[in-house]
Amino acid sequence: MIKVLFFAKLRETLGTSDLEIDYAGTVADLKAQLSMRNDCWAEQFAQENLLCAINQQVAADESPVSEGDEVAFFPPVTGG
Amino acid sequence: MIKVLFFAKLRETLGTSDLEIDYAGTVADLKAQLSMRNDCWAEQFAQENLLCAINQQVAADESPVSEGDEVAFFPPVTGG
Amino acid sequence: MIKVLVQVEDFDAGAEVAQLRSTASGAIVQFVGVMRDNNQGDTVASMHLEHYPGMTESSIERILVEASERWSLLGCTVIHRVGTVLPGEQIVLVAVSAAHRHAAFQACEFVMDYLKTQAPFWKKEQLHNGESRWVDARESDDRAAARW
Amino acid sequence: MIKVLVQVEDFDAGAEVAQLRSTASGAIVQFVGVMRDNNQGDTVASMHLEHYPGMTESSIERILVEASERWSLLGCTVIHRVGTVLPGEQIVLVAVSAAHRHAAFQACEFVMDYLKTQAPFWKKEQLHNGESRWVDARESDDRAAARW
Repeated sequence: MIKVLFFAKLRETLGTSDLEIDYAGTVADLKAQLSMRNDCWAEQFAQENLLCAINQQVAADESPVSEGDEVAFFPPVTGG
Repeated sequence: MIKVLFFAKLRETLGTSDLEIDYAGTVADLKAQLSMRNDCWAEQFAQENLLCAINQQVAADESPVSEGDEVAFFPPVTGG
Repeated sequence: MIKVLVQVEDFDAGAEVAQLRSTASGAIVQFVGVMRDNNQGDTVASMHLEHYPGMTESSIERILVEASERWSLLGCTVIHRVGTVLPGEQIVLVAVSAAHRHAAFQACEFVMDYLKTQAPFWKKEQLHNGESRWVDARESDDRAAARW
Repeated sequence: MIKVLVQVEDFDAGAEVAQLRSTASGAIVQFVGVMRDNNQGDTVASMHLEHYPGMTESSIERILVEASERWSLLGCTVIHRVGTVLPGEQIVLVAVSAAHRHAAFQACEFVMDYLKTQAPFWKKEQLHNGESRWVDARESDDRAAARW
């Protein structure tokens, strides 16, 4: 199982803050899998500026996701 | 009469914080006149980095000094 | 000496500067970000700040370690609020102490630029007219961070 | 909104930032200069700051007017102490508020660089060994001011 978290506008649009799924593979393939849920998810995960972190470290599309990982997706940050 | 003020190390070395004299002319000539007092004054007013203000505005060697002016001499500043 | 706080409560900017003061410090530069009552021409009633607990703190710590490696710093404090913030209230504080002032100025601005572009915080504005909207990331912030 | 104080008393840096805060300000950058206990390898017991009453205040005001012309500022406060200052105590405060942070950082550093080279203040150090000496102007400060 991996934990997937969603933040900010992405969380609101998906109506989901987190989920647990069985997954192993790259971030890109995880996004492809999540996109298959419905059109809304597909649209969200097609966004070019969507950011990803694995275990709270910034990750890229080709980064590998392994059992037990915490994967987070979120829009560009706007703090400060 | 003009008022002449001395600050910081210059004031300490001359042993004088201010004096009143009859004077009209340039700053350079005022320095020459003050230098004639004794060797100590001559040495102090020969310093290239000595600064001058007339009526609290920065002045140069060629600036004119007139009746009633407040002329100040001081070393480079070290505040902040 | 690095200090990072992410908190709902307001903070005392003066107390943070006092804490960084020491006989060796010489220079303390502090930035305080204050919530403006206007954005993109609209009156903003309040703002909600969301963050990623854990990652937010560790990413700020990483920024501070990087700043400490680039400049000779004696201390660095970051406090960032989350939750609801009202116009005129403080949002963020970055305070840096160093022996010399230029290092303190540079490091403080560097940390702010990176906070704006790297730390996982998101702002949602509640407008005066009842609408609410997520604040978009600004290109000017990316350019500012890219300078370093 | 320009405020200049030359005073013997210490000051409350936090209160000055609070005073500059407004719903329009967005960014407040504050510099606090703290007396170091060491200079040129010697332990300093205390420092005496002399100034030129009248000219000091007007020259600082001129610096702040110039900063306001170069950057879009909402407020600027300078407090500089004179008389005796002890290691670890605050010497000078420069606080600038602006709508945007880069202007506030730039203006604050500009004012500090000019304070160091233009405002008539002179420091005399009392060393731990009983000697005292006037602090020499530093070339690095002239170079810093020349950047602007």
